[in-house]
Amino acid sequence: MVTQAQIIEWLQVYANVIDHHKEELTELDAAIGDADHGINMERGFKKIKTLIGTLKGQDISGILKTVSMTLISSIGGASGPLYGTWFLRASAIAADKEELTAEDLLYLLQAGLNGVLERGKAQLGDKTMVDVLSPSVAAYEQALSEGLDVVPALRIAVAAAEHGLQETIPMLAKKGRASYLGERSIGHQDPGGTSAYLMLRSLLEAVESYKD
Amino acid sequence: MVTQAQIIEWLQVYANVIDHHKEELTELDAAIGDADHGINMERGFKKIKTLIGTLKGQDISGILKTVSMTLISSIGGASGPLYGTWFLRASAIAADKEELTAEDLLYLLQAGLNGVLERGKAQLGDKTMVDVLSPSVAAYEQALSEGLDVVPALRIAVAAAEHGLQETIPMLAKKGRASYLGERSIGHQDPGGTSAYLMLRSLLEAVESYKD
Amino acid sequence: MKKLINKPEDFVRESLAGMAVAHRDLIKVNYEPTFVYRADAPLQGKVAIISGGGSGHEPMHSGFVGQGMLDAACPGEVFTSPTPDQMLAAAQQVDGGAGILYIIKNYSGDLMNFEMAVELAHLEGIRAVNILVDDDVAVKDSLYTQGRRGVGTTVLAEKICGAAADQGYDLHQLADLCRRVNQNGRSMGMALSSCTVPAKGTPTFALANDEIELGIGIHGEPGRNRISLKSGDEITELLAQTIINDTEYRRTVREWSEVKEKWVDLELLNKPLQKGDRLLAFVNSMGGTPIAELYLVYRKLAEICELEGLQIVRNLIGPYITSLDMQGCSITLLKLDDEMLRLWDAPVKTPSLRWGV
Amino acid sequence: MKKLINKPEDFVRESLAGMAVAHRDLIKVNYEPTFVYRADAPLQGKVAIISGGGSGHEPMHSGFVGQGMLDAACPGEVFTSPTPDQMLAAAQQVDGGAGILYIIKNYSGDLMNFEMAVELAHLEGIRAVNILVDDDVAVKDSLYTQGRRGVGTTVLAEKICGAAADQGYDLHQLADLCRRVNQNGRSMGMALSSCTVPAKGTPTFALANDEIELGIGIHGEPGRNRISLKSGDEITELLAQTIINDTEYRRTVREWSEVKEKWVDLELLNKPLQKGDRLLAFVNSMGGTPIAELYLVYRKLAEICELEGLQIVRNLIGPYITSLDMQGCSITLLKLDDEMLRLWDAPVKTPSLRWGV
Ligand SMILES: Nc1ncnc2c1ncn2[C@@H]1O[C@H](COP(=O)(O)OP(=O)(O)O)[C@@H](O)[C@H]1O
Ligand SMILES: Nc1ncnc2c1ncn2[C@@H]1O[C@H](COP(=O)(O)OP(=O)(O)O)[C@@H](O)[C@H]1O
Ligand SMILES: [Mg+2]
Ligand SMILES: [Mg+2]
Ligand SMILES: [Mg+2]
Ligand SMILES: [Mg+2]
Repeated sequence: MVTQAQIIEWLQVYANVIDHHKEELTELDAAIGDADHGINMERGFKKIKTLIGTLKGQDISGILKTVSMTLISSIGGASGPLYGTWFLRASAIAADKEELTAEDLLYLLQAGLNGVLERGKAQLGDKTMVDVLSPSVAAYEQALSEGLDVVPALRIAVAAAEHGLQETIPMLAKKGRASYLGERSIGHQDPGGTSAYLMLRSLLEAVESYKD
Repeated sequence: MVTQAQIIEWLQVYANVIDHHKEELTELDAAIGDADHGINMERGFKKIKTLIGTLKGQDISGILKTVSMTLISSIGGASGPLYGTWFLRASAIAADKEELTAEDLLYLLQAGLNGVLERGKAQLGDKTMVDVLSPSVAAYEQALSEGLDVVPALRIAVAAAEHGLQETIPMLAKKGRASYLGERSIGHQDPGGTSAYLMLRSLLEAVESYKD
Repeated sequence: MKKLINKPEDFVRESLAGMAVAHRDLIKVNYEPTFVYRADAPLQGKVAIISGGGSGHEPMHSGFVGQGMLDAACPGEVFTSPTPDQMLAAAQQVDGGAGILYIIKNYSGDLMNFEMAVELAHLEGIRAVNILVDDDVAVKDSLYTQGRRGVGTTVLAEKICGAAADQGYDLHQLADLCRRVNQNGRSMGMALSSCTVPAKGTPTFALANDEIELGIGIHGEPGRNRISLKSGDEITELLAQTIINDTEYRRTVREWSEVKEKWVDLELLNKPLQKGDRLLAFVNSMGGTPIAELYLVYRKLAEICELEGLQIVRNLIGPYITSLDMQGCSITLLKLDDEMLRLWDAPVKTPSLRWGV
Repeated sequence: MKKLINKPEDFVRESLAGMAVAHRDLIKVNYEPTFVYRADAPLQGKVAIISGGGSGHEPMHSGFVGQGMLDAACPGEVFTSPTPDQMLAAAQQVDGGAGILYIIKNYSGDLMNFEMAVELAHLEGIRAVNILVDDDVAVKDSLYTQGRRGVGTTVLAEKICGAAADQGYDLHQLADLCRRVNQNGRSMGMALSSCTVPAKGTPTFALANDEIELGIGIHGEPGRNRISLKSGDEITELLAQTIINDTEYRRTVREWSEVKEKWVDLELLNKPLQKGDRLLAFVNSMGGTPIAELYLVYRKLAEICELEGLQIVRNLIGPYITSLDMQGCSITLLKLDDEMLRLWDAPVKTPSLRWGV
């Protein structure tokens, strides 16, 4: 089970992680993009931080919707609509739910991924956040089918995300700004993939450590 | 006596000297002006070089007038009208003369200086070419009054010019672009003074070495 | 980093504040969400044109808000697409009942944010369509990339469509016109030096003293190749010939279909330039290159076009779509038909483009 | 040195050639001697206004030739005064029988060359007077220097006098007006970076990464002082306050007297700005600074003027009097009276300044 308090904790953890990794994300984007991914994400999650107080009074779906709207209206760039859509679809899945079961979480992760795919039209292997989100959803699903519960399944999902992230390094980018680099995009880790991995890792951390 | 051929020789020598000192004059101007004095002078005297052939058919006054017009219409900046005026006034002195006596040369140098003074309104000590032209005219006059002939008198004039040029170094500029530097103009040799000294030195060289 | 700015995070807002006081008669600026709009908006019955994109390309887009051009502009952070709420709020402010034409430069961020804005506008009962500008011939293929970037043609499309909207074109006609302008425009840029994004504080890329980047994008995105420094004439030749020799360009774009009331994929094809074509030649500064150098480029460009049998009938020369303080230039050649020509000549009165009024 | 140029010695000519083909409808360019003139010159019965100076300040002056502004411009080599034969030839080309007003920036070279041009014009039977612009408050005294340099006010004087000439002012009235504009204009500039003169190929001066030069001239002449890098607001404050607090400025200028038919020395006095004064505020780029930064400066300037009880009623913001690729800006505040205001608003149609037509 994932509780409302754990969702709040997740957002808090992720916001701090983004803050700490701001420079790193921007440097990754400088190499194959326009050097703003960390700045963009930080702009969005700084806003989320200021909202945590008001979020506490909402249910999970409401929280995720507010996060979506906040990210959409404050990040901009490519990552704004992508993360915004991810949270919007997640919010729909959580509608009327007090807590999320392991299965709810699978549907949520799937819905988020599908939102990103529809919005961005990227395919697996295009060197985007899809290359992190997609294998992690698959791994989580597989873990559930093998009877694992939320935390161990999420651990496996995060490991798959990390693996997916590593795999973006040798990829040639075909979507987003990095695609203009052609061959020169090879050898660099995708910034949006990195922030997506951090998002999942933060979720695991929150669910693992925070009991109320 | 200074002959028409020596005047031509002078212009040739001076044009070559300017060519060789182009960089040096520009560097001096970079320090306290706008880094173009060598370029300006070279633009003017490159033109003179191409005219030498046609100058050979003219009398001294005509030659000096052509030089004046050429410099006025090709140098620009502050040095264009100043050297242009110098040669214009010199030309007037040489009117109807086949050759210049030692005294004619005095009047010529005086007239040139006066033209520069009227045109530029600089005073002695303002750190301009006046600080080179003025003492050299005085020295030449003094030398004539002591009974010396053209060449030895010119030698003394050139020495005075060189001395005057050295004296521009500690001066604080009050005319031209260098004046904007205020105190910071101190410690630099005046570029226009340098080209004026070279002009007189070239005259001496031509008169000294060229016999026809 | 040396710039006339205060805190990097305040740069966009403070610059807009300056525009607002400087051009009170022409424009107003709204904050939270941020957009710039015509002081006299909405104009009842006129289609409103809205553009936008990351900041750092000034005067585009905010400097083109006014009579005969844009009704509103949505500036994002520096080099970062604005957000859908800005675009929606701008639409609500300037909609005169005849709908909104969103002119969008083809970058993945701009695309997605504007698509969301179109969806939001429909939810609010505002008619809205999106037309893409993708004219940067430095990007060769559309299959393995995000497709050609939107650059210089954007400025020309905004002017031409702005005039058309003024003259009563409806939303459908305007969308067709805008698409046609885009399909007839081609651009290519180059950089002598990198720009420096205020929030980053150091140059985006490093060029040696004897290197230039050919085919640079307006965010300092890498170009086709990095070559050794060349003369102005040689650079002009390289840019112009790449544009002139550009062959057919085919790609699929996603537009909102008013008829079908859904997103449709459209296959578009640009035809190459041909002898006898009449052109608008646009020589643009990347921000740090002075106009005297642009004229030198224009001189050579005019020579090349003449040799190629292309007829320059209009021109635009200056810093109109910049990349912060980057030194360099871009060339845009837009093939004109009579209609575009007439609309180009129509009056315009904005902070940065003004004639005939 | 990285620039869009070919051989440095061809830069001025090739840039002018570009202007000529780009603006055929407005201007023509003559070579040997070099000058730019209105395509429709001479205009019978109208006083012709001619300005000129070293190149490298584009669009000034060539970009201001056209209806409602200059009749001709004489460009010299980069940062080098043009020559009297250019000025005379230009006068012969554009004189409509009502005489020539030469507008001259106060630099020793320009002064002397234009004085010779005035003398030559008279010899040719053309009426001609010279009015000096000396508005740079960075130069404090006139006794121990060449006097204040002519900078930003030049652009404004050319516009205002150009309109007056269009409206039939005679030579005497125009000279008075131009002198008055100059006496009511004050400017100060600053540099973030040096310019590079093409013929020299290296930066004119060196500024460390954390240094700026305050009170810079438009040729990279050193300013009042070199200080550590400051914020845009602080820089604006320093420039604006120096202008606003500038006290009386007295100097002697040499003008041709039409009445006395000789050179006369005129004592001129600029009065300080006062609360309630109406201003034209001009924020100018030195060439390499993009317009977004200028707006940020303008925002602060407007704030300061408001606090000081000064009323900005018009503004001009952009790169109009530049120093090649130098980064930095200058501020000009011109105190307007009703006549100047009316003339500023009058139509103008030149390559680089255009409204109302
Ligand atoms: N079409 C797309 N689909 C999925 N992800 C994308 C797409 N375009 C870009 N991205 C992701 O967005 C990241 C860049 O985000 P960011 O730098 O914030 O935006 P921008 O590229 O607009 O500057 C990329 O690293 C990539 O992971
Ligand atoms: N008013 C003046 N009177 C006499 N000489 C002057 C005056 N102004 C400038 N000069 C001389 O001109 C020289 C500079 O010439 P140049 O660099 O060619 O012109 P500019 O200053 O216009 O760039 C100075 O070094 C100085 O000797
Ligand atoms: Mg980015
Ligand atoms: Mg000089
Ligand atoms: Mg971005
Ligand atoms: Mg000079």
